[in-house]
Amino acid sequence: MRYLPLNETDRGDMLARIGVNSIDDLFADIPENVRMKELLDLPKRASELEVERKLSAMAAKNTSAGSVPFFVGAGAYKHHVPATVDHLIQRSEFLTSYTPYQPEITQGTLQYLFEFQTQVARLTAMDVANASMYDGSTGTGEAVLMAHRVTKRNKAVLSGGLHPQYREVVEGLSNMAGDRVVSLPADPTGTEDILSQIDDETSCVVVQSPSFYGQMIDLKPIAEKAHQHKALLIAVFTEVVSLGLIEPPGTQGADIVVGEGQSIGNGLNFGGPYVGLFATRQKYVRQMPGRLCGETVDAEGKRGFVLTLSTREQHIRRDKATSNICTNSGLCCLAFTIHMSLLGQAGLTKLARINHGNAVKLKKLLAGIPGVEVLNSAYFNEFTIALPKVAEDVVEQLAERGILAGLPVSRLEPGNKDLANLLVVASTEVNTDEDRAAFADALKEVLA
Amino acid sequence: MRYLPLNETDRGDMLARIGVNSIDDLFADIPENVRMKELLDLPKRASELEVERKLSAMAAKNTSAGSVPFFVGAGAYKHHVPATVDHLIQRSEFLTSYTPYQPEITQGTLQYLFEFQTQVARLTAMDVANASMYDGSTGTGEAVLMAHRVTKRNKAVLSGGLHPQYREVVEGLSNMAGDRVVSLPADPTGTEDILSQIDDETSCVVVQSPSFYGQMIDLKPIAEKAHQHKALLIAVFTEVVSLGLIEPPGTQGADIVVGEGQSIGNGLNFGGPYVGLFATRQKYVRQMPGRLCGETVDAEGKRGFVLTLSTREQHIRRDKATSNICTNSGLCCLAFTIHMSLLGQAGLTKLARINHGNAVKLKKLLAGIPGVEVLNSAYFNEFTIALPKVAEDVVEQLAERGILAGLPVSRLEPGNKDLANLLVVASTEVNTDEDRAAFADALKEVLA
Amino acid sequence: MEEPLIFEFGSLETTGVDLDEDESAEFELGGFRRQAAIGLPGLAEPEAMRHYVRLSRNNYAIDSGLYPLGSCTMKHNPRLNEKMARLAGFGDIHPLQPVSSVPGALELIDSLAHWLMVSTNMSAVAMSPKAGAHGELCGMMAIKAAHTAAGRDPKIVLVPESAHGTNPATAALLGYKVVNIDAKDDGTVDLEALKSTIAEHEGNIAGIMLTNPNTCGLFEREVKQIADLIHAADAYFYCDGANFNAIVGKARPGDLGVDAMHINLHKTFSTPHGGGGPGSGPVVLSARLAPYAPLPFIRRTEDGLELVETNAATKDGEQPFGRMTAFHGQMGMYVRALSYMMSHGSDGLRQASEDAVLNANYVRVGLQDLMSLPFGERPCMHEVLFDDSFLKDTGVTTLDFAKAMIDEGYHPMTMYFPLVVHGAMLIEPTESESRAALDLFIATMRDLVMSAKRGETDRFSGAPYLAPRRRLDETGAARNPVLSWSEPEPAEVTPAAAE
Amino acid sequence: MEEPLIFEFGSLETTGVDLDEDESAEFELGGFRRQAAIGLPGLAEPEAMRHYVRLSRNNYAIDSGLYPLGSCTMKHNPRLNEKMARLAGFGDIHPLQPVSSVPGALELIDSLAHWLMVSTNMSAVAMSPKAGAHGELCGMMAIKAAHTAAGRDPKIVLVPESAHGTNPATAALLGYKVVNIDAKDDGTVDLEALKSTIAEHEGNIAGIMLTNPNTCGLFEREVKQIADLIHAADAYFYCDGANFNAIVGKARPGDLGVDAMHINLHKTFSTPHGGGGPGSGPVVLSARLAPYAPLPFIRRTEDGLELVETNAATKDGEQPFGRMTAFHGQMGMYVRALSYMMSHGSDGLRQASEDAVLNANYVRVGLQDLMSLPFGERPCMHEVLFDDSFLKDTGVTTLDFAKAMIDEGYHPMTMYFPLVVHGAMLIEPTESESRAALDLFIATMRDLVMSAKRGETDRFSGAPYLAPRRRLDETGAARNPVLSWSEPEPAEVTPAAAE
Repeated sequence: MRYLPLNETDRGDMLARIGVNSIDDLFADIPENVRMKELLDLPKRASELEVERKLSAMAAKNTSAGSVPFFVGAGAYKHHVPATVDHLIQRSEFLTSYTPYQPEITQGTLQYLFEFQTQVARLTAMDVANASMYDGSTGTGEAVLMAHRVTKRNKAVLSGGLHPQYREVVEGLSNMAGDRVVSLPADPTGTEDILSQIDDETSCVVVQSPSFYGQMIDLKPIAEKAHQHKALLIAVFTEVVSLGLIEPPGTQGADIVVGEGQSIGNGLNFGGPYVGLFATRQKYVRQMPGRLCGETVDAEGKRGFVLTLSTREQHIRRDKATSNICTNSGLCCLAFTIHMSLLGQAGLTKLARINHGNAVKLKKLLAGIPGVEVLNSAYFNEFTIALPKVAEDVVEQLAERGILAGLPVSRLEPGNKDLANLLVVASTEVNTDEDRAAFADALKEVLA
Repeated sequence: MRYLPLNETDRGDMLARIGVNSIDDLFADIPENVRMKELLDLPKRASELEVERKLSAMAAKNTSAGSVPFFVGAGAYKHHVPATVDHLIQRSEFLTSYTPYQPEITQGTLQYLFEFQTQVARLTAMDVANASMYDGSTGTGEAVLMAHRVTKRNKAVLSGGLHPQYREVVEGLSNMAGDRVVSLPADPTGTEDILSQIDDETSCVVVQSPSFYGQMIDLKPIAEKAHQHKALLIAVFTEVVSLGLIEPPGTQGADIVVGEGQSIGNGLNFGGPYVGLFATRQKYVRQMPGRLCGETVDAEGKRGFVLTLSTREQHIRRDKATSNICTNSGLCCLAFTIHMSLLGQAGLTKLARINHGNAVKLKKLLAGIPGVEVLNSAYFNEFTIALPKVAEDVVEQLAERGILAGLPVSRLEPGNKDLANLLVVASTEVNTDEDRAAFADALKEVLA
Repeated sequence: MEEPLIFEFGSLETTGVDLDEDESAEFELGGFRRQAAIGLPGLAEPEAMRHYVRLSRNNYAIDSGLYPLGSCTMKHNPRLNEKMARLAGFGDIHPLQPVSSVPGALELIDSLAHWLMVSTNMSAVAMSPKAGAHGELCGMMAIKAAHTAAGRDPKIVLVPESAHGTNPATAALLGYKVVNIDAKDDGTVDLEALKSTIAEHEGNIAGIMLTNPNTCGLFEREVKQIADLIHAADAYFYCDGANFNAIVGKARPGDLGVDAMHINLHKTFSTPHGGGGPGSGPVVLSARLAPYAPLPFIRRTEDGLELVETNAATKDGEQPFGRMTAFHGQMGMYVRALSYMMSHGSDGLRQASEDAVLNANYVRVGLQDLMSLPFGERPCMHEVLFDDSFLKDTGVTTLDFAKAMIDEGYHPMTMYFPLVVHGAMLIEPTESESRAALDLFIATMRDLVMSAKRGETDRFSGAPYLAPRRRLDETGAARNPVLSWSEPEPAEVTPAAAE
Repeated sequence: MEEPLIFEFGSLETTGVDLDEDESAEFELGGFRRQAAIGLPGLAEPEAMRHYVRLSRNNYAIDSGLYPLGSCTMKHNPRLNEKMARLAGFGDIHPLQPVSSVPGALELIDSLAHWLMVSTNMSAVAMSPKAGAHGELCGMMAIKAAHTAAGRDPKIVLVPESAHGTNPATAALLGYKVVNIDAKDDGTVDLEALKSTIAEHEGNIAGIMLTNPNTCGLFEREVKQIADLIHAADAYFYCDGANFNAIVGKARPGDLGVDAMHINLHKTFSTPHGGGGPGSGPVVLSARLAPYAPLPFIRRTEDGLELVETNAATKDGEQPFGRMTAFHGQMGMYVRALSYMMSHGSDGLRQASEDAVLNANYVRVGLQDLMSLPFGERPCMHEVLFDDSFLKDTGVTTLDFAKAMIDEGYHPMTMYFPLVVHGAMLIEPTESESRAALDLFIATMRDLVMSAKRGETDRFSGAPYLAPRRRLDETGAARNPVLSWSEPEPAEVTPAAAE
């Protein structure tokens, strides 16, 4: 087998050196009645050529985003990632290294984590960021738990603009942990009254902006009300590119900012692996979940980096840890950091402008189609339209015409008639005028 | 522009530091009347996204070998290359390094070249191999020039089984250099009388085995006759995988062995870059063209490698050099060396057996089609068939049916009626039973 | 040359990404446009390339040397898997594009699920957990959901002291009280102690979290009895699958009484560790827990595969406890793991486990006369645990010893874990190492031990000498955390210099 | 750790490639089956990965540092180009599959040809040469063919002493006698000397081979006059295009009277050097030479692009002199080069040349007070040439100085070339370097010069100290060449040991 360096001679010699007769002598601790004598009921080894053939055939059954006019967003976004990024993250020294517990020989990883933390803190206008969570949704769950620790309360208020699957993650965790969650109804237009839900039992308010539906939300009044009640504002985003153009949550009063970083450096990958961004105020740093990389010096006084404040973490603190997270999204952080280093603020701002500009163009085009209503006034690169038909059917018909047109809200929020005709549509720098025209033409056709 | 680190501020400051007013002051040596004031009449800079779109669209117009049943060989072969090979050759330290003129900091390149030379020498059963030529065809041209230097004669005899384009390369160079070439007529079956062409004026006989038509050639009598006349035998191959299964030229008496190494580690690439393999006897080493890597020691006595015998080369010897070659096929050597290291003789032998076995299966299938005649008795992984129709037309019709069926000999040897119906067909490990059946069925249809 | 931070040499004006902007575009941001600068420098592409290539060269990696981190399973990462994960049909599909446009994605996930279930003999698998610890959380949530469904609310989870920190952390996260269970002198669970602990907390035990093979590198011989005791107490057996790589094709957790076990695809099935992730931690479940598997899941029907994403789409007997994450989990890792499993096949997977165990025992016998085995000279599984008694009176600590390995070209083994032995050193060579590589490693380790015993303490206390950095001040880092870069204060100007 | 050769640790039984063999296959080899073993060891995939990763780490590379090799043009290699070259539609097409199945390939080659012709203002381009020297050969063969067609047979080619070694080697290969032409004190061709040489060999001159900008980093101001003199002598002007990168978008060879010029795609257009290739050397041709362009070529017609591969397919006015290579040349490099050119565009290409020249002059002024410029403080083009007079009486040679640069983290500059100045040091930073990188380089060079002048000879004579190897014995290597590995002789057994 191509991955196994030992040959039969090696194996025989090594068993002799160990002083046993057969390999099964080394497995003698496994009770005889459950020790397998036969192979698993699975295919035998396959050549690289064969594996490649089979998996390529499977992959070929899927319609890739890059092969069609593509407008699906809702938490994951099709962006163009420079070839340099993928080249660099495949460097053996990055790809096949472990978590940097031995800092003397992992300064490569540690330094990029320090760069990553700084980038995230600046993007969000917060003091400190950690070295990543699994993704935006699990990060949101962790943020709520952190708010409970900070406030010593256990009631979270979730905006109706929060991504429904993020909401489900928070609810699931809270239900299991015995915490309370108040989830507001779906709010496509950003007009819910969340302020009235905040009281002295509230540990945190969780608000997404731009919302799941694309609507920009004014966080300042919410932060103000929350702080009056000594509750925290957790600001969530799913499209990190938006931070290149819109006011960051940090300057709007957020206490914890959490979001999805996939758009920068990372592909769609059918939903994972992604990279959760997590930032907060300096004063809360010891309540943060996840890894932190800090600056220090070595025995010769040279600057170096280490994982730090690990007394918060499970491998030291065990059942008193701030989170059970261990492995996070190291390599996705690296992709993020490299792509962001290439962009810089000049590039990011421009990228964000292009994204927004493309969304504005698309909105105008779609708004001109009879029966289509755009629900959002202020938005970044996605918005919600109300269709005169069930959105899920329309999307299927568009898919048959070779256009992947967006997310029918009902896929995530089934059974709510008010939402059945809503479609969340995203537009990024990859969309061309031709893509938009094809979408509009096909939609007209389907609605006609 | 994303590849240029200087910004306008830098440029201004640097011009000031240099003490000139404008960039054009640095170009003042270019006469004013030819110095360009305007941009070239070419498109302006393009984003990575844009370039990727345009080139992908161009690429998509071509039918890739991996996407259809594929049987074209004739000097370039579709093999499966392990993913590890492409990963490793893209290591920055290999990809973006220069020719190893500074051995202290290029031992990586030098050591793999030493491994490459050893692999090639062992495959061909020769004493020494160089660090590569551009490809098999130019290597053959260089081999003939080397034979002229060794024998101090200038007449080369080329077998009719030599790849027609290799023949053209040798003829072109010889014509220009004032040397003589005797090229025998096309010889699909390996039955030409080449022995009678060898005389005391002959510097070398150039014989390909397996021949362009796939036929195995017995080199021993040719070597014997050549040596009687103090001429050299240059043995050529285009499919290096054959050396895993057949008697190597070295044990058959060849004096120079030259061939194409593309099959191992390198893709089809529409004909280039490839890697020319070149080996000879120890006694001729100082007449060899191209780079040589040799073992030595450093100032502390540690083993190391250097480019050596460079007094043969143009950068030292100038107009007395053995060749004008400078840049060769470094990275393609690396791909070859890695793939060959993975295979080892165990893997190479098996790969060769599979190639041959697939060719035998294909031959049987095609031989069973009415009107099809197989011309070769002994062959490795390709052979020639005579069709009842013009081969070029048949190939086009098969291409329309989604099968790339081989090379019509007339494409390279136009105007020869005897060859018009001949098709050279290759089969490698990538061909499946389904591929072969599809080919045979389609051919039956086309010939019906 | 020291490599600066991007903030120290990048420029706010520079960008390494060219973008085509339509300058006539309009804005509909509703007054939310960012006012202040972001403060992120950009790099031209050549600068970025060189910066990150140089950084990488300060890292140790499996691809550059033996990486004997016990419990972490640093094995070869085939590049075929990387290539497969990058096929557009896997890497460039959106988690929420129409299900009808991704049949191959469902097929891939279902295929991997099948391989996981067959190799563990379990009834279901929750695919979505994002890493091992997330899998633990998922498994324990399924257990909690099962208790709730049965109208029970037990408060205690049993965890042996040798467990990974994630085990107690996970239990605590769900509000459970963690009760320790003792080990025998041989490093495995003390069945009598377990019995009395269960008796003590009768009716209040939710489950046990046990790693098997355990973190001492030993297979729990009495695992079946443990499972029976737990089940008899109306509790569930959660198995930490971090060490599953030792027994693939040799034993199936489903045959051992396990109710839930996460599988670290980045350990057992070789998806790259990537400097700390991404991982992937699918959880296999017994028939009793299968109904509670979280959303989303794929249902096999006569008409093919159906993706179930919401409660509204569930059928009788499907009672998902909730959702672990947005979308479908770590698709990119699934592709890599399936590619790895298909490549090995049933025979190769078994062989890999055997070779891993063989290599660990080869290291054990190569070192056991000089180093100290806390549990005697019995065979180990895929990793071998030493304690620091062989360093007694040498003045060399486990940490010193580990750092000295760096100067010999090796990554240290896992240190001070598990907590059950003093100065633990846990070595896992994996099946990826050749015999020659092991011989060299053993010889180097023997040389280090002899050196320590000869009292050459400088070689250890100051180590590493040859790494990109000497030992780093971790205490200082934690006392005064500097977690992001800030513009240095302008240097104070002394009056003399100012003149 | 020292990395052994594959022959020293690989095994003849091992293979790192799994293959599915149908054991029932038959043989039709006609008695030519190989009898003896090949003697090639195999490596399991993890072994191969580690071996070549470790080897790579002994290499210097542009991606890891400034690489100031004059005349070699070590600039950034964008990875976009690597990605494009690997598209199946380019990387996985066969040179002899039906032309109808590769219209995109013809389009790509034709597009690149267009970019090359427009940027040089030349009439045709021979695409197939495989590298720069091969392009020289092609260009000189076209010149020879033109002479032959005109019934002439001149025997002499003029080459200045500053030329690359490939120039005289190429001329000699075609049977020409190489006659030197002198340079003036300012490093450029002496027009008067040229006139008298032409007069001396009247009627017998085939052409001149001139590098412009020349290898002293200077633009030949009188290039047009040189061209006129050569043309007046019924001869052709071959321009070595190795330094074309200095003037793209600033001057066009076609406007300078050039008849043929190769373009090193691996220099000017940034295809990676790859440790010594593959390169690619298309040759642009003037209208006078265009008819003799070798096979194959692409003909533009009203119906689209036609591939001409044989003499039989030529039309009137097409008189190809032959063929340089099998197939179509370096397609993989064409894709990379076109990707590079499209990325830059007409504005970016011009800017790149300007930045290359700016960077070289910035280095020049940063060092000219300490090092010695053989031709005075005039502006240079893309590279700056120093001689060793600044090292006089220091006991430090050019070689020593260069090797000391290695210890400072830099690749040495080109040394002892061109031959026209004593102890030449030719520095080409390229446009890929940032100002900060140049400042650091200049500071380091200044420090080295001061150190040499202070007489710190040990720092130089023993250098490099910090590289993977100290200075290597090249004389020994050449005296007794060991060009391939062989099994070491068994160590001699002394009688005592044998007992």
